[in-house]
Amino acid sequence: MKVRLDEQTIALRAAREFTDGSVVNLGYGMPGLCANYIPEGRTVFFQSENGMLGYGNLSTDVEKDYEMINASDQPVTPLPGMCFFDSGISFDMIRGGHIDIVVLGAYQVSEKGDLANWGRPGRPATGMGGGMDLAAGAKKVIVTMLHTTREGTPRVVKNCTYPLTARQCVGLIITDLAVIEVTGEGLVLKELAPGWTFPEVQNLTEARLIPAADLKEIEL
Amino acid sequence: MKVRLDEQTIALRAAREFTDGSVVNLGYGMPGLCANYIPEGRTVFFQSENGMLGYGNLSTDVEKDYEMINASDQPVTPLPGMCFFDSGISFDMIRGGHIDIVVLGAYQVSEKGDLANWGRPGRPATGMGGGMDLAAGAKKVIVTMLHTTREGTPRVVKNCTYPLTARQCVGLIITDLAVIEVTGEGLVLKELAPGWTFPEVQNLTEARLIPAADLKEIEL
Amino acid sequence: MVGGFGSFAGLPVNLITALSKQGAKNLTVIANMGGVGFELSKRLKPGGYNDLGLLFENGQVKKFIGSVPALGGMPPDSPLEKSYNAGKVEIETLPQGTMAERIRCGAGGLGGFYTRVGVGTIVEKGKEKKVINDKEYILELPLFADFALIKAYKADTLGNLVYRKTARCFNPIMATAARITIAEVDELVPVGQLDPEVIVTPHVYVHRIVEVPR
Amino acid sequence: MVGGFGSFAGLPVNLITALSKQGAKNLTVIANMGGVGFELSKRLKPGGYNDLGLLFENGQVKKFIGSVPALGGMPPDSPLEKSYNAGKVEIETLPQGTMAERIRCGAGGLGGFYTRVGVGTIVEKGKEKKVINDKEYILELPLFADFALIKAYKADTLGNLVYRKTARCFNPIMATAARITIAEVDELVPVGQLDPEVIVTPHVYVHRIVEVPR
Repeated sequence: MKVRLDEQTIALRAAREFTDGSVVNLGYGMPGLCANYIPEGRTVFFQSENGMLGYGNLSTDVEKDYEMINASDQPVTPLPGMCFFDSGISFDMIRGGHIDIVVLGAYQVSEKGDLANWGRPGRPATGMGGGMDLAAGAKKVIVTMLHTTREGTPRVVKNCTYPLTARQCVGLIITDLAVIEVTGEGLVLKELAPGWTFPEVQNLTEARLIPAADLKEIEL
Repeated sequence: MKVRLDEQTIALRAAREFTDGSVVNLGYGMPGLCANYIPEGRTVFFQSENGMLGYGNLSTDVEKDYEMINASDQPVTPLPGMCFFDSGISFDMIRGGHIDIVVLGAYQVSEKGDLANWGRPGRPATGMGGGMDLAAGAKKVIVTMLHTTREGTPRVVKNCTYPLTARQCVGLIITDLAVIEVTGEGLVLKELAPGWTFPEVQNLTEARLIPAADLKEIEL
Repeated sequence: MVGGFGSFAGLPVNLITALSKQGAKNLTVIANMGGVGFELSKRLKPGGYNDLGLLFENGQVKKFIGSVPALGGMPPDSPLEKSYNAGKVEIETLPQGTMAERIRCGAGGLGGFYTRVGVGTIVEKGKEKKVINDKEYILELPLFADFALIKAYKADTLGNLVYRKTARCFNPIMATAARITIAEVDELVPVGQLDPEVIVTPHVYVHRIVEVPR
Repeated sequence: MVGGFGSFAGLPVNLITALSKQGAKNLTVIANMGGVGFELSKRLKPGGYNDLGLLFENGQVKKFIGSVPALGGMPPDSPLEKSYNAGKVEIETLPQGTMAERIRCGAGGLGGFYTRVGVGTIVEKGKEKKVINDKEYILELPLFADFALIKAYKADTLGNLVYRKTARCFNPIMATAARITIAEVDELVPVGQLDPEVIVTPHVYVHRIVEVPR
């Protein structure tokens, strides 16, 4: 049976990339869910563009503190050792290379790792937020997104047609169908969703995929 | 009887320029003495380049706190409402135009208000410290210095021969002999030390002085 | 300039409301986000709150400069997005960190800076580029405002400010980059009550204080 | 980079002493002041203290970058000034605020900035100039170090730092602009003991901590 990963499962898979002690920034939307799936035994420090390092889960309190939010406007909980700073300092940290991993949503990723994640047709007033800064500054950019649009149009493309966030920045793409690594040789298909084959996923991908020698099913 | 003002008196005269509520930075050496001569009834906020706003007098405590010093390495006392910040923020404040008055020492001032206050023959290893930043950023630059060198060479000159701190920055020169305003028309002699005449002071000044209509003796 | 980051935290909601009543027009507003308007704000905070949407609804703004004029994850119903689609307001979009740095650049009396953020994207359009150490950079220029409306936690009567949690965000840097800075604070305290080590905004940057107890 | 400002406050005296014993040579040292050496330091603090003079006396430094290599108000007897006059060390002098901003520029991953400080002086020598809005500016480039030796007041075991009074000075900015930052602190405390609102240097910038109780 073919399975498409749901958003929670994509986030869970993405969170497995968080190494112990890493500093991680989670983008707007689906990436935010990763906060709940830190692999056991690992410490991860979440950084938020507005100006916070080391926060915990999304708040489940009845009385939430709306002055304690992540960059996606969600109230979060405090953790010992956390700290607050202004947004200027926050982006020094981001551009200065102190974010080990950023997880971002995307509309399109190209075979070279170009990222388009902020503008789409019909919504000319949306903006790039901190995406460009994060894509340019983070050591590793992980994209989580659905493999195709609702209409079945591939999002992993030869060249982005949506406005770019940054060129050649993406390292790993995690979708509802596959885990794809961006390499110098091209896009390497590393893992498949349960029940899916390489030709089936290639068929839903505009860019050419290279099957990894150890291509396997996504372990969850 | 001719009187040359001593350093304390020069500092006292300079401090009379501090308007109520002004933010003042005091340079290395003689300017530091101004802290003790704030005119009665006025509040002055002293800023120090290392990263402090609103400190008090030079410390006279037996046990001084050597982590509470002004930019001239002198321990100072705290005042209510003061604050500490890093040197980067301090120079944002300085370049950003938030220092109303800076009092600086000088080797030479030119008739256009050019300032030379950091390098002199035989001491190639001295540096400009924060002088250039202050001269460029403060709203008003007051220079306190002796009118001539020990050998009698004028320090108020046509053109500076010592390395410049900044061009056309000085507003007021206060020496042991005179108070001189730098104007678009040239150097206007406003006040004379007790017993001195305009020709006598002009004689010790390389640049041409314009006697003010209300030229008077320095009131102390 | 109007402080805050996105939603409620750090937004000077009472100053925004006051500005909407005061009625000044042809404003250029510099803020991270364009606001969502009272209705959509209920999705971000129960009960909702007044944000910049109020000023766009009133037609007080001719130009908006910010990194998130409208949220892609929200319906296209924010007052700014509707005004923009109706051709009533101009928008300049810029990366968030570049915005932060342009504000600091203006505050610090500098002429501009070079950044790699935005290279190869529409952000570089019309901007000077320069290669430094074999890397391409874009020249970005300072931002400085006539007025900054900001939100702080406590002020002393001199104007020293401290902030609370992520309500700090853009407020401290905007406070330093305006001719007149007006701070809305939860609590006004006597001079000497704020620890000199923890004051975030020194009083030289603050010109007016409005206390609005929670 | 070595923190501090001028004299004792904020100077990591124990790290400097340790570096003098460790013996690394051909160092480039970036610090606001070149130090006066133990003898002259007694004029600044009773009893004296070890400053950068130690490294110049040992011949460990090939280049010094700072705003006050030697103090004009002190006799020309500092170890740096003597080394320089003997042709043993190179000096690059720069305005203090420009130095601070070059460090922040390096820390913030920027390519450079334009400043008016130094226009018309020897500071502009060899540097690119540019006219922005009818004013002349100098292009200044980032500073970034392999190691930063800094002094803080307290650290938690994660590496979050707070400072004490004017011992803050150049330390927080230097802490952010090095590959490896080593902090000398008066007191090491458990995680959670430092108020999240008052931490000045977040732990991502701190790689080693040495506790030296006063």
